[in-house]
Amino acid sequence: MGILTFKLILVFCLFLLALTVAAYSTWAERKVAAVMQDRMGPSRAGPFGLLQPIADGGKFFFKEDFTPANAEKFLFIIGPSLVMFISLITGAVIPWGKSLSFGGQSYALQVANIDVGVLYLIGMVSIGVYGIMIGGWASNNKYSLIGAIRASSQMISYELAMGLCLLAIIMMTGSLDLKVITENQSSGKLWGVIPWVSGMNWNVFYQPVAFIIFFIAALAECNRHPFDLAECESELVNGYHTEYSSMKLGLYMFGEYVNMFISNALMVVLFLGGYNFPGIHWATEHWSENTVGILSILAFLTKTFIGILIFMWVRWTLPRFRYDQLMHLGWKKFIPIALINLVLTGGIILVFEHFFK
Amino acid sequence: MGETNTFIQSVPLEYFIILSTFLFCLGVLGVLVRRNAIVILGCVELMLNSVNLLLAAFSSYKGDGNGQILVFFIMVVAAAEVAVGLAIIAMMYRNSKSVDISIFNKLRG
Amino acid sequence: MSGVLLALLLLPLIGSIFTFLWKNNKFSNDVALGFSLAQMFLGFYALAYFNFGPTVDGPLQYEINIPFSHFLRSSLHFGIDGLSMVMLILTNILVPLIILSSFNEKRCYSNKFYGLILLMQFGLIGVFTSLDGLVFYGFWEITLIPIWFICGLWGQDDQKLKFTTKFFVFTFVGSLFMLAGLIFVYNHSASFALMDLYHANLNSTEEVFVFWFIFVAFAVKFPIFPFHNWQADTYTFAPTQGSMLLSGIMAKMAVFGLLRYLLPITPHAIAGTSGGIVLMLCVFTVVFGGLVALIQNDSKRIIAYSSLSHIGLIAAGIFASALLTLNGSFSIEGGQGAIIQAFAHGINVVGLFYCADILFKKFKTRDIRKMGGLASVAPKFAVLFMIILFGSLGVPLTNGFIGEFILIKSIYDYSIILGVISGLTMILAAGYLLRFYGKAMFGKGDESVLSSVKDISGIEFSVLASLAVFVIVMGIFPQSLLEVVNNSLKLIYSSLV
Amino acid sequence: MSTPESYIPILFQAAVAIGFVLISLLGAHFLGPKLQGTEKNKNFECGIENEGNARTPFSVKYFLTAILFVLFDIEIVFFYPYAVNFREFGLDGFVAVLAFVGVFFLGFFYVLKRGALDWDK
Amino acid sequence: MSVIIIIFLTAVVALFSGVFEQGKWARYIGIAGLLVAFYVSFLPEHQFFAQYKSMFDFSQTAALFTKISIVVTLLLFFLGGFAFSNHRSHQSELYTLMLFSLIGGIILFSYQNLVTLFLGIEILSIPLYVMAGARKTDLRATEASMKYFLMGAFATGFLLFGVALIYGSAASFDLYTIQAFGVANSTNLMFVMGCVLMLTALAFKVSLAPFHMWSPDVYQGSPSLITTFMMTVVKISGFVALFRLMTIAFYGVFSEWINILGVLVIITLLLANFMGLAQSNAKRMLAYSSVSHAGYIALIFFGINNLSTYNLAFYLFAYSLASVGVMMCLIYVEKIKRECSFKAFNGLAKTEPILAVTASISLLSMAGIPLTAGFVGKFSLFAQAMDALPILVVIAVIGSAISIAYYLRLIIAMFFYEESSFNTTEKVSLTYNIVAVFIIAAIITLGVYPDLFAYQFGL
Repeated sequence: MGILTFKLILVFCLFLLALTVAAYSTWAERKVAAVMQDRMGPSRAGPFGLLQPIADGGKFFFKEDFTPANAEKFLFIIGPSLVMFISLITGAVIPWGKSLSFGGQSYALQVANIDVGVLYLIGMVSIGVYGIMIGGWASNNKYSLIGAIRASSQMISYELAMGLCLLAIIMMTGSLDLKVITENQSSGKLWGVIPWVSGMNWNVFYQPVAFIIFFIAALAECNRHPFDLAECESELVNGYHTEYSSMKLGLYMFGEYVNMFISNALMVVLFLGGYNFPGIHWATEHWSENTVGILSILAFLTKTFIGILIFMWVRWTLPRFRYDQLMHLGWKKFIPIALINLVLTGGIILVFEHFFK
Repeated sequence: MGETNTFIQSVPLEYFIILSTFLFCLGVLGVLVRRNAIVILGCVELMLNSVNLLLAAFSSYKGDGNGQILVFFIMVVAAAEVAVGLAIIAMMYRNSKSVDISIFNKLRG
Repeated sequence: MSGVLLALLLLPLIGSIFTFLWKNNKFSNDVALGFSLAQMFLGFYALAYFNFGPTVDGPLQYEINIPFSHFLRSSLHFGIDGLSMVMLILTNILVPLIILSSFNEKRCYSNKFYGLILLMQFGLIGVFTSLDGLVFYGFWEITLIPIWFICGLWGQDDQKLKFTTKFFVFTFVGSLFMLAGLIFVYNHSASFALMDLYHANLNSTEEVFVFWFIFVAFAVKFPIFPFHNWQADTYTFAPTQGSMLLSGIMAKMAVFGLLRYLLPITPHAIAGTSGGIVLMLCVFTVVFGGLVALIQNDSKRIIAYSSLSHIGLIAAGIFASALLTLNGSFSIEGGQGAIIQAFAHGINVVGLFYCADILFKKFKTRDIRKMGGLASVAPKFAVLFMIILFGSLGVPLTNGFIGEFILIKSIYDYSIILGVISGLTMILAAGYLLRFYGKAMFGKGDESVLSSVKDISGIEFSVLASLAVFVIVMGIFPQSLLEVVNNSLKLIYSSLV
Repeated sequence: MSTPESYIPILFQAAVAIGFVLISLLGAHFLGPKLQGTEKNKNFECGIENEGNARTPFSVKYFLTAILFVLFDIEIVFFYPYAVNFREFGLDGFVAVLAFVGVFFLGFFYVLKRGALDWDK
Repeated sequence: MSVIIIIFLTAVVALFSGVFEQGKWARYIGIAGLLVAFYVSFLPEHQFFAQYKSMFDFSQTAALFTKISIVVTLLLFFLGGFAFSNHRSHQSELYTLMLFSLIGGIILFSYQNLVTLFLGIEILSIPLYVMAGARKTDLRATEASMKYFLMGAFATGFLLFGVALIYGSAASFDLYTIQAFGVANSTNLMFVMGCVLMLTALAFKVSLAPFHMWSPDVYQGSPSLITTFMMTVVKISGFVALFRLMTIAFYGVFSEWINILGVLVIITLLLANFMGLAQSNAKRMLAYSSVSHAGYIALIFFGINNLSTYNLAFYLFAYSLASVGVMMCLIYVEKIKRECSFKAFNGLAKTEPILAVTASISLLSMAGIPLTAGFVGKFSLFAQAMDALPILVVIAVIGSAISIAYYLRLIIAMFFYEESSFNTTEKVSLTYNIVAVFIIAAIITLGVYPDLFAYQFGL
């Protein structure tokens, strides 16, 4: 099997995975909400309502594809397409697992192993803003425009803090390659002193502050509660997708959930050890490559799903921010804290390298 | 770096020069004929980015990293310029409710 | 002894600043007169100790040489030779008379007026005594600013601004061309010192270039025919004192510059076609000025064009002698005539302008057709006016005669035709000046005006009388002037070959 | 070290993504019903008559945020090359970056104190 | 470099004075900082900065121009209190931007590398775009700002394209490497193209015709003090940058660019002076005069000798002093009359004699009347260019001759009108009088004794 064939298969698997996760996130969201509010949640379609997402998805196709008369037709279509497109290709650089071997050849479980993976991610996340802005602008609706502006303003604001947190990680690893970042978290003594378990040298232990900021920024980037000011029903009807219906709305919704999945995956790669699991070194030595590979994929997905659950948990626990509070938090708290964190990281690393090596 | 250079050098340098010159001229033309301030700003950015492309190509061909440093600076300065430019355009819009530069004929001797 | 020259230079400057700061308008004229009289006596003192005979170290005396800018290769180099001395004396005599002549007038800001006149004197003395190209140019331009202010601020008509600005621009353009020419010479010489400029290595094409550039400045100042456009208007609309300064002294700057700079720097250009062209221009100016003066009715315009005619003759004489010398027959006659005539013209034209001013005061008009019959009511004025007029006409035994005679002779020596043509000046002058005098003094006048007119006042009398004394004394003893200047002229003309 | 070839899979992924977007949009376009009407084609405005232009000017604060983002983002971009080579630059580089951070903070506090980010004013 | 650091710190302190509602102190802070920087510019550069020599070399020449710029900026700061009186809310920003712009200028005096050149130009220009539009609600200020910005950005594009082409041929940004390349390959087409493009871009910046069309509008629309800054410090910086670039980097292809520059100079001298004659607004007239002065200054490229740098410095200093002298008068008139046509100046000499005299002497200095610094400057430029190309000097002379006509119009307006149209209760402050006297003294002293400048600045 050629490397490109494998990559092609991987692309399709990843695509299906992303769609499935996104689809079932909607189900999970309703279930979590139900549990929190002591209700049943979706239960009619299939066992535990498991077929609900499929029914929802199908329904999108049969709704009327409505376009307001004075909208910019072309941009109106581009908006949701861009959101979906971007969220689907963002995952290309994430290492989903260690490696699998077919026919004696080892394949890394990463669609594109590029050495500037972090930059790729940042770039793609930035483009995501356009989808929302274009959609809101094209609708020619006051709510949409305000929603879109709020969304983009919020997203770019939190992107700064996010970038600064990323920098702290890059400083520690010295690479922009996500694979290298992941591998870095698998071995070594924790804090340079605790050698007790392999595969647990996670960045989150070194960078708790960065992790927290990154987590919150990720919430804001996904326009998730408590930062969903772009579409807060009480003020803006449905925000930037007020005028959307049918599959275009579906693309927006799906895109968001895919984004949530990718954000969590990214968080896992950067802070939570990626596909590393406790004892990965032992497992590599004693078990076959494929076993370890599958285990690593499972480890990765588990961590990701836990992240998604936490996102949902947050959503149904916290009230929505006010817009000024949102901006205050992003600009006045996170940016300076993240910057100080960055400088401290650099300083401490230098001190350690200087005195302990 | 080395491999990338080899790869880039498989494309003749003339192609880069012609492409970026073309883009540059496009930008110049845009600045000269368009009347919308934002579009002009975009055309200026096009000029700068064509230069970036050219510099990166030269840098790769000459095996000298300095060119890319300048690219970096150009991006930074372009960003600063855009920030100022957009602010000026905002000021213009607020004062005249238009971003058409042909309204500018107030200054006469 | 160089202290004398320093005092001569600084006294007008100090006087000017002092007058400027003098708050009391009432006595500012006395203050200014005091300074100018002191300056005059200082000038006579310098003259008294001036060594007329040929000295070992050349005719330069009272030298001051302060290294001024090493960077510009220029130094504050001043000195007096015969040529400078004549000009210096002329300036120092005329300035007090000019100041005195304005005593009867009521002006606002008179302290500024007198300050500017003294500043003007400072510039003039600088021009006449500097021995360094750059310093010369500096003073040359400085004279422009006070006269511009004088004409612009205290001029006689609403149109004064237009014409004074025209004057300024004309003169400034000319000087800038001179600057370009001087720079060209400077680039080929060791420094701006006069001797270095004389010995700059220029080839003949370059000399022609330099010649025309420098000539433009002098031609505008003189003025000579195509550059005369500013003159009549400016003289007409300037205050009387301004016209006096312009025609009496400032035109002499050009005479001085011609002898001091143009001839020695560019002899080869003069020997070529340029000299001939210029000479013809000058002669044409003589005739042109005379003819135009004949048909004028404005008193000041008549004087202006007569001045154009006379000055053209001076320039023609200088060039005629230079051309003669270059052609092999050494001649300084044109130079001598030019000096005498310059001095005489200075005295006469100041007098004429003053007479025109008095006439204007009496008749409230400058149109000579509306005047008449003044001789009967103002006999003193008629006599003095007549004497000055004769001087200007060149009647024998007045100062104008000898200068004009020598000038025409030198032109005649060079070219008979040109000599004859320039000889017309005498006839033309007789025509327009006598017409002027006749219309103003005789004939039928307006009785209502004449009945209220008195003869001239004491101040007017003293000014006119002293001018008239000069007219006559110089006409009888022209030799004394030539004694002062002969050595310098010989040096200048001999340096041509 | 990645080669230009490593980017090819991204093209695959892009193709798949575009394909999905196109199929779903076209599918919905052909499957869904179509009903036209002047009232219906109007923009949504809580059921009341549409009023004015939807593209009304908005608060300058948003604008300011965008401009500030461009500036600060560029400053952050400067950190990337440094962060990657951070160990090679050692202490000297760190001092330089401290100066840079200092300038960053100066600008930041200026913006903060001038009230560019005070949304409640 | 230490000068830059001092000015930068000053700028920051000034900036934060405004943040803490103490904007009125920004001026004093700026003055204090500039004085310190002025002092430091006389000291030898600290050894530490030797490591940056390949990018930035604070040489003797650079120090000379730095001193000039600092002196001029100081004068502008003294004038600021009155000039910015309707910019109270953001005056600290204006001072700070001026200081930042000055830093860009100082970088341009001492760059060794095209990267530094580019940065210097941008640091110089970007604050200016903002300052030009300081009157935020005035459409004319917007117009000035917008035009300046678009033209500046456009020129930057050309500059960078030129840099890229030069980099492509010489494979370096270093001035001396480029020079060596140029000497060896003087017919390299790409190199020559790059040279011409950079020349064009810098001609934009120093407003040599026909690339000057932005400057009258910008000069007229900006607040007058900022206009003065553009006329002085920006022009100094632009010309020094152009001079260094052309005489060091493009020394080898001298014959290629000198003709282009000659044509630019001729067009500038004639066009700007004729346009200046046609103006009815004093500020616009001064703008055209500034353009024409760019033409005179560009004579420095002809007949270059070892005194050229010094001549350039002298002319720029003389011209800057004169500009400040005229503009301070214009600032006063504009403030009182709310306009600055020639009529607005009528009778100024009656109410504000010192100001009027300063303006007149400055104008005469610009025209090149002897005993003023402008004369000595013009003289040395003419003398230098006379060696190379006398026809240029002739054109410059004709240009000067035309220029005197419009300078005189302003002097006439100030002195020759009896009726005073000024409200006598509003006198200028003591600061203005002191600055005015300083400018008169400086112009006259430098005109009478030009060697003073040479001694003062270590030549």
